[in-house]
Amino acid sequence: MATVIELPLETYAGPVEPDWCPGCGDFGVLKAIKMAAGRLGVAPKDLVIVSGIGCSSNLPGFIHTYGVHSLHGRAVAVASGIKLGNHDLKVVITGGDGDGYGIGVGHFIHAMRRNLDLTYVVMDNEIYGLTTGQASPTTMRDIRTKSTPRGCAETPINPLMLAVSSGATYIARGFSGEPNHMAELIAGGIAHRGFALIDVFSPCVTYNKVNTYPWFKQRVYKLEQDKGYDPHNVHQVLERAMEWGDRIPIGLFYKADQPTYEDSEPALKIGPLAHQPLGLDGTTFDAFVEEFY
Amino acid sequence: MATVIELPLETYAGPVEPDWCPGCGDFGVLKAIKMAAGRLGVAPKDLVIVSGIGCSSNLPGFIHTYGVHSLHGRAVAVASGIKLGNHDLKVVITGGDGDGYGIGVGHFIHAMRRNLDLTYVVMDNEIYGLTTGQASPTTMRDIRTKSTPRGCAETPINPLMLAVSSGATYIARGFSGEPNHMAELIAGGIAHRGFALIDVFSPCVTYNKVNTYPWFKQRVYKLEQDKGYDPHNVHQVLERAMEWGDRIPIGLFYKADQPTYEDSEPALKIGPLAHQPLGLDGTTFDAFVEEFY
Amino acid sequence: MNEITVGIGGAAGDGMDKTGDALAKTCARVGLHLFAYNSYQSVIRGGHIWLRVRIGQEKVRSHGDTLHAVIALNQDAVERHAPEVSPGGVVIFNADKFHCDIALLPDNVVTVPLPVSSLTKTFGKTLPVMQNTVALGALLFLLGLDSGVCAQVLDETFRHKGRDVVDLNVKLLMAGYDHAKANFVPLGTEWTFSGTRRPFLTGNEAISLGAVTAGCKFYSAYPMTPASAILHWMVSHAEKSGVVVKQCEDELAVVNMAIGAGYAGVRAMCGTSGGGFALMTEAIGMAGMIEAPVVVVEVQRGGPSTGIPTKTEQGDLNQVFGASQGDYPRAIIAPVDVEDCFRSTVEAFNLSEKYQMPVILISDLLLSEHPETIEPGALTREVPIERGEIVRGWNGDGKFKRYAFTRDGISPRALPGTEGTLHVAATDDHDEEGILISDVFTSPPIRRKIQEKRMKKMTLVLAELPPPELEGLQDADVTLIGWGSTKGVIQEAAEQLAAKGIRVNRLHFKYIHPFHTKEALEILRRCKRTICVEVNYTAQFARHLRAETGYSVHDSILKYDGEPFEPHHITEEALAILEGRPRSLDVTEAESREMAYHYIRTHLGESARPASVRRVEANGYGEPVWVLDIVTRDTGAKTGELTIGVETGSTYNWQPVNP
Amino acid sequence: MNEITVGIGGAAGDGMDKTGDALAKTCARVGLHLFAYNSYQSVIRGGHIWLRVRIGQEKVRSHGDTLHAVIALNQDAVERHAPEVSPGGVVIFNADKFHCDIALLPDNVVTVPLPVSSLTKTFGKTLPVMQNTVALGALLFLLGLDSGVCAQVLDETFRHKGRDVVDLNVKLLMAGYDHAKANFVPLGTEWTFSGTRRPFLTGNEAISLGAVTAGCKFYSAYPMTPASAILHWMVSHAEKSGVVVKQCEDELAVVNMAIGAGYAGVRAMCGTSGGGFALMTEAIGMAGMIEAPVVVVEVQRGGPSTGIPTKTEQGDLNQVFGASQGDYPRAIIAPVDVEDCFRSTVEAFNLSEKYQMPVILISDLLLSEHPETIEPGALTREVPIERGEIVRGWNGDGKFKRYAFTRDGISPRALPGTEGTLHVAATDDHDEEGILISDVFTSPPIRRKIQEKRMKKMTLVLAELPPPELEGLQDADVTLIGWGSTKGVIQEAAEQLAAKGIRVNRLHFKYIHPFHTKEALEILRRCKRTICVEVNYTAQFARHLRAETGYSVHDSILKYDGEPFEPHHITEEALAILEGRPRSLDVTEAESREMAYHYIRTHLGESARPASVRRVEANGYGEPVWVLDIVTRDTGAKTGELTIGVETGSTYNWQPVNP
Ligand SMILES: Cc1ncc(C[n+]2csc(CCOP(=O)(O)OP(=O)(O)O)c2C)c(N)n1
Ligand SMILES: Cc1ncc(C[n+]2csc(CCOP(=O)(O)OP(=O)(O)O)c2C)c(N)n1
Ligand code: SF4
Ligand code: SF4
Ligand SMILES: [Mg+2]
Ligand SMILES: [Mg+2]
Repeated sequence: MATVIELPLETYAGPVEPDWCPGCGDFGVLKAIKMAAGRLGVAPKDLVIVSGIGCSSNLPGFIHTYGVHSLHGRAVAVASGIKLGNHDLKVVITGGDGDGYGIGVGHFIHAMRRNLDLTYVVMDNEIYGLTTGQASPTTMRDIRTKSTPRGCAETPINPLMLAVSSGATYIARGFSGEPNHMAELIAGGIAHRGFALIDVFSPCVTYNKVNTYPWFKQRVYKLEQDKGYDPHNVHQVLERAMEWGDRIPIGLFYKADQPTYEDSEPALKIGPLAHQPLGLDGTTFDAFVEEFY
Repeated sequence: MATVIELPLETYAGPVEPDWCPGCGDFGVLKAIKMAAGRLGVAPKDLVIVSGIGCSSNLPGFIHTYGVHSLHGRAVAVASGIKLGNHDLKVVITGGDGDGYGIGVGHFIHAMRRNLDLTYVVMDNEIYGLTTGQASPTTMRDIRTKSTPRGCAETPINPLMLAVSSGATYIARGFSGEPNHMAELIAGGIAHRGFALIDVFSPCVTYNKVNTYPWFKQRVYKLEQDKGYDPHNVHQVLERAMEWGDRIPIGLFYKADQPTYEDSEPALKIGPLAHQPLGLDGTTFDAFVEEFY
Repeated sequence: MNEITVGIGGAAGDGMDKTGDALAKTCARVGLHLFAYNSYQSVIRGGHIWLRVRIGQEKVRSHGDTLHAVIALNQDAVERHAPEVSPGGVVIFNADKFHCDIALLPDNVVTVPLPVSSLTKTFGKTLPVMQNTVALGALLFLLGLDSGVCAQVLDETFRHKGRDVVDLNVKLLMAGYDHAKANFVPLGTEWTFSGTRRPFLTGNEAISLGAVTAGCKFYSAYPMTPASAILHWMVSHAEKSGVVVKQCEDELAVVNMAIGAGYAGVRAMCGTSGGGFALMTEAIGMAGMIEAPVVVVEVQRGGPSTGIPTKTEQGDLNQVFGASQGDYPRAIIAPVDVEDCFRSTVEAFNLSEKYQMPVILISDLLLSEHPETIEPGALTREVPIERGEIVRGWNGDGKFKRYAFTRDGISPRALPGTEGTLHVAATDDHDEEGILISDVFTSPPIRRKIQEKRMKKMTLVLAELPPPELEGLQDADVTLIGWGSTKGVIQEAAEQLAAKGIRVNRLHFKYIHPFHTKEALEILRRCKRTICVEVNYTAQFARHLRAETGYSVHDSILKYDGEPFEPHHITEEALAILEGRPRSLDVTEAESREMAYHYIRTHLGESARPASVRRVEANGYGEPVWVLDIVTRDTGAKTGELTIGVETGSTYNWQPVNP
Repeated sequence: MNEITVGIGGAAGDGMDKTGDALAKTCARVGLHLFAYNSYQSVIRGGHIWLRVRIGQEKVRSHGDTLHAVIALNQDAVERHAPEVSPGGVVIFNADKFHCDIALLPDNVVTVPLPVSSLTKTFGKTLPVMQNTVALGALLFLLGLDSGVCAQVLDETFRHKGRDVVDLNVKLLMAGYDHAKANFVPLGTEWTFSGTRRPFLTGNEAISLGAVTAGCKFYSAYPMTPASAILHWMVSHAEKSGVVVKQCEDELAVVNMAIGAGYAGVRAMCGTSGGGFALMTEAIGMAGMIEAPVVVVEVQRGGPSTGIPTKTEQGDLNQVFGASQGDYPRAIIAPVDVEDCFRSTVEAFNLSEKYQMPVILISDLLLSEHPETIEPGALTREVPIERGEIVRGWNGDGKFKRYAFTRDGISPRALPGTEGTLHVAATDDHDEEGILISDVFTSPPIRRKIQEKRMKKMTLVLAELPPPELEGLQDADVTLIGWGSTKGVIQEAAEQLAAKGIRVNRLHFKYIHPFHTKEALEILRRCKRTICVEVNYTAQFARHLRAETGYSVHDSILKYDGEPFEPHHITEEALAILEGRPRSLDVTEAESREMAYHYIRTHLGESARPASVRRVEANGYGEPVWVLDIVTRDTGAKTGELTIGVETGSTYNWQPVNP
């Protein structure tokens, strides 16, 4: 690998100020992504940030890279197409818990099975922010929201367990209150070959009055501080992924080396699809036509 | 509970012969469902079987009960509506691995979170049967199918782990080669209050030349035979759910008592929605209108 | 003057909704009519919100053309809206925080700067949003409205927060009221307070109330502007009305669950906007095929795609008409105003059950989110409930045929749980008993007959829907045509045109499918000149009308910038059309200011604003080019010049004064 | 006779495809033309499959009207198709297993019972499917075709299974050939073998080849009949053509991935049928909004909903036109025959990239799945590849504006990875740079201008598409109108009508959107009487035509039973229309037989069949009622009577002989 030339944060300064509420956890994520890209020295032109729809999904507009602000729940699919179209690009997906674990959970699970080289940062605020405060798939039981005035009656999604079950090869959790730590995790995910999930506790200061900064601050601890923790051991990973309540782990949960989907594609061996000449050579074309005789 | 009056298999004899290929695993599932309903004494009129689209999803047409043969991937959602509409009915969902774990995986996961009182029997043949043999989400790595001529490059879905992760309260696996055992599992699922998943190895004799009857016969063993196995212990459950290869467990993996979604709904306390009179009483209506003044 | 429009401008989070609400309730209780429209953005805090409340002695059907009073809650609102106030009007703001450059004021418009902190200094700790209440008090005086009624409204609004909060708010209100009384003259409104209390509600609220009144017991949804308010209403009234309200994982689940509930015998509804509806179409076809009743509400917003999510449009007609593959029975109804939302929802349930098919209610952001007063009697519990025949058992005389071929195409419906009527409802095509004709036992003649059976139902549906009617003069020179939510604004435009001596009438469509081709054509043939007014780019309804009747309207008036029509837009365009003046797509001076605001906020920040605008020579192809002086907000010093329209439309060049 | 139609009937799993293929290749290699159509069911084994292969000296454009020879591979096929053979024809079957009741045979039709086991007893172990090859041999002789060419085809087909299999098959072929030669007279075909080898392929294959020839590098799909064959072709040719073929988890992923790849600069396509397309619509609107190229193939099948999945229809026009909310630029192209599938796919890629928008190819089961011979030169590698301008870097002179307002609406496209052209492609509406105008910085004038910019592209698109043309007489009395796949069959019907002295011409539409309103109207105004022919219930294209032009066709000929038109259907209905005979929806005698088959198979099992049919008095509302004798298959003994049509259509009563 070539030596990395780190890039300063301003490299990625976006065209407009974020439209998030003051104090929104997403500011921390934006910063951490910039830090991660900078540390890895990824040029803005080589980075595509793909999002869905939601407060969190507005992120591509606030950073100086390529971006697709796609449809609610479809970011992972769009990003997969981009990656397969040009695998020289670094493709980072950003979005919310509703976007990724609610409407988009099918793409999420199937993308992990594929182990495409994508980095997925989910700004998990346990609420639907942009639509003004309904329950999300990570909303905890009994929490009252605009759509659950009697308390949420569903078990929250456990994204980390889903990720382990479905074949993601890099699984981490960050917290907006720890942007430096998060930046490390995101950088690790981008550098990792394969599907990387970074679930981030990114508090919604406007609509989630339960899972606030203090709530998380009191509870989170870093896996890295536990010397016995082995992110290659699935059993340990599952154990920690189930931990919730007074103590909630953040950090790198799991990492595995597996071939990526791109590795399996013969068409990608000679370079990105987007750079290949169009059309068929005469021999191939003639051979194809001959099959019809 | 009232004493159960068992019903004979013929109670459920369908109007037409199944259209499955001779030897298809789905015959065993059809029989097991009839046996399970019969053992529980569920009257045909009180049973609704909801399916998606696929060979396996043709099942409701071959049994004498109510049925909805819905859309590819949507059976779980349709069934959820039926159950909420009339929770006096027993609602069983049947379908294929493509239907349930592919296009339908989002509904699958979210329905489990809800713990609605539904029984979901997935005829898992590791292939798309009706569309003539493409890879399914449970197709094993490297298997060649019509759509993966160089071998499947994706990690198969682990439905049992997804179920544990997502809050299903009854999780089992059957095998078409063991219809009696399967019938027990299905009966257990129907009797269980909450979401029950019964994943069934149901070989496709036409398109899946790998995961055949003999292939499974050689590998499956019954969890029930392992005295040390505790279906209430999540760690053990996950351990077994990950077991795949020379030995593959079938049987009851997990069972938990949790309130159902129906329990949480005040509107259902007085009986099924479908039986309630329409409209509002005068006091309620007037109070609602008064809010607009 | 017995009609007034008040504008309240600020940012999201400034608490404008409460202020607007208090004003509106005050008016509605004393017997005035109201129509409010809130222009907002897809942002939780910040942005620019612009609420207009039109108050009238008589019924008002749009937010109107004229702005009489502005309450500006931030500096942006002062600058952007002061220039829009009509002579005799006022601009009210908190003088402690904001100022109004005199140059912005049109002739005969005065400012009402409120010294909020000095007025409230004896009240103890106050919050920034309390400036709103002071301003509201001042406004009440200026409009000649009763502060006592408003105090009562505030009491009800804040009661749950305790006596102290109520008292504080009433004091704030009176401080503003008294200050205005002491220092300003009223605007000269002449009200006769009939005292008739009227309900004041949005289209979404009317749909929700209509649903539960009609016996809706199941509502599923996934949040989506501008349909979310139905979800919120339903869930907050669920327990009392015995409705199961389910927020689902996505719109696919939403519609499939509702269909499941409908099949089980429950009146079920679901709601969404265009993007969510796109995900529902496959299942709507399923409902048509298995003949299950379901009501789907599609509240349109600005498209395409995510588009302008908090803005209005009537751009989803093509989508709703084209929903799902193949031909299947269904109805599409576009309610025409808030009151009609209530009625149409009841009707939708009846049609969906009688004809065992999906019914789509197509509304839009304007209709669904704007509140207006309606007549007290319009909301009634006594609505017709027609379910069609439901077989409650089967005597075994022959096999039960769920999809029996009947003369009218309506087959006997039976619900799961019923003895003797067992069957499978299949999306694969099937015979009368429900047995598939798609697999082993394929049968072209049965397929032909069952497709005819299903579609036959449409004849009856059409026969029971009221045909369109020409409103106004029977021999007018011009007919304004519209559909759905624009009925009121078109009516007001027609009145304006009539006042200008134009002989105009109106033809408005509510039933989109099935369509009264014969009746519509009879009317259209008698029309001399038709202009179709709609809120989209391609004139989707004019196309639909042509598709259904072969009749081509002479002209269209289209709007697709996200904001709803004001009557004058229609009036002016209609006059231009009648006078043969071509529609220009050039950027106007006012538009260039708005574009400049966008450029400033995205590139220059909050501290600048556009000042004077001048037109320079046109660009290469005859379009105007505008040059705007950009000045600092505080000193008014010029910071540069912005050129707009260099290339067609908005291309801007920015030339700072001292580069 | 220089035109023959052969029918091969059996069940799924009977190996008919191989037999049909060998016959077809044989003909195509000696210079004959072919058109084959396979009628099958949604079942993996069993059901009733009915393959027709029409062979002609000249180009044949449908599977024709007349059946000359049947190869029956099971008893069902004998019974169902023997009655359909025209005088002079033959019914070939394995006499060891099946028999043909003489009463079923029309005059002058003979049976060719093959003593398969005695013919093949010296060949060692044979399999049941080998009866097919024997029958094929017999057929070749009867049709005057060369067994040597066919032997060569079998050689190529079975080579991968080893020499022994090839030899066995050739022996089987010759056994049948020689047996027929010894015992039967040929049908009297008069061929001139031009020797021109012609490719023989389906619409799906032509689309696939067209795609890779045009430079398609990404194809995503989710299996769905009748589009799956594109997936299968693409994936099996992926490595050689350097295409990434991705089977996804659902159609939502399919289309979103394709759009992602298109955005990244790859020519990307995806394909599905109606139900899958319903799931794709939201994203198609996204492609319109972010201006990303993508080609979507929609292969229609019988709807609504899951419908009749293996049957054809042109019923998804409404859905395709109405895809997604709001107004956005796009094109819809309906290829008219197999050759055109190749051409249209290339065109679709060019349009999608030049105009940066989604292009939808709308095909149907008939077109996509039927194979026909086309001229050798029609498939060429030299196709135009027009990508439109792609910015390969930016000099920094001003900010790069991805969505710049330009005169023609086409903005500079830049691909991710390019230096200096960074931007966000957003589905929220945006300004020229891509900055949102939906949240903080809302701007009605920018919204207006950018919507106009996007839609402007449509003018150019239309200008480059060839307008529709009137084919045939310029002053005909009748014009047959159609769209998409029906071009060939309409042409043949027109020839039949002309032969009957009707002065007829044709107007066929391939470009559905944008539409050549002016040119179409010019033609239509000159037409005296128009009849629109289409394969759906509600005449969707006639409605589309009226929507686009205001022109209402005089009559429609519609078919919606799942089977494609045969020329005589059109000819007969057109004659009826011209003679003023009303279309009857009554069940015909032939239909009553088909309905009886369905009843027998679902309720009585395999051992019965319908025998004589008689018409009894009509039911209450003037429709015929048919009574069919049902007999046992082996003895012919009557087992009961089935009454069809008691209530409107198919209601049946079953009266067993000995109850
Ligand atoms: C198909 C569709 N359905 C619904 C919506 C409305 N919608 C926009 S954002 C959103 C949820 C946002 O929640 P999340 O993804 O958690 O993001 P957050 O705002 O909390 O960051 C929804 C439901 C949409 N845009 N598209
Ligand atoms: C929206 C949609 N996409 C695709 C299809 C086509 N389709 C029918 S069945 C099927 C897959 C069946 O596989 P599975 O669910 O595993 O059932 P099996 O046939 O193997 O029992 C597909 C893709 C469809 N009916 N609808
Ligand atoms: S609403 Fe919540 S998630 Fe959205 S910007 Fe505000 S704080 Fe952040
Ligand atoms: S194709 Fe496979 S799954 Fe389908 S019926 Fe045949 S054996 Fe069963
Ligand atoms: Mg969220
Ligand atoms: Mg399967």
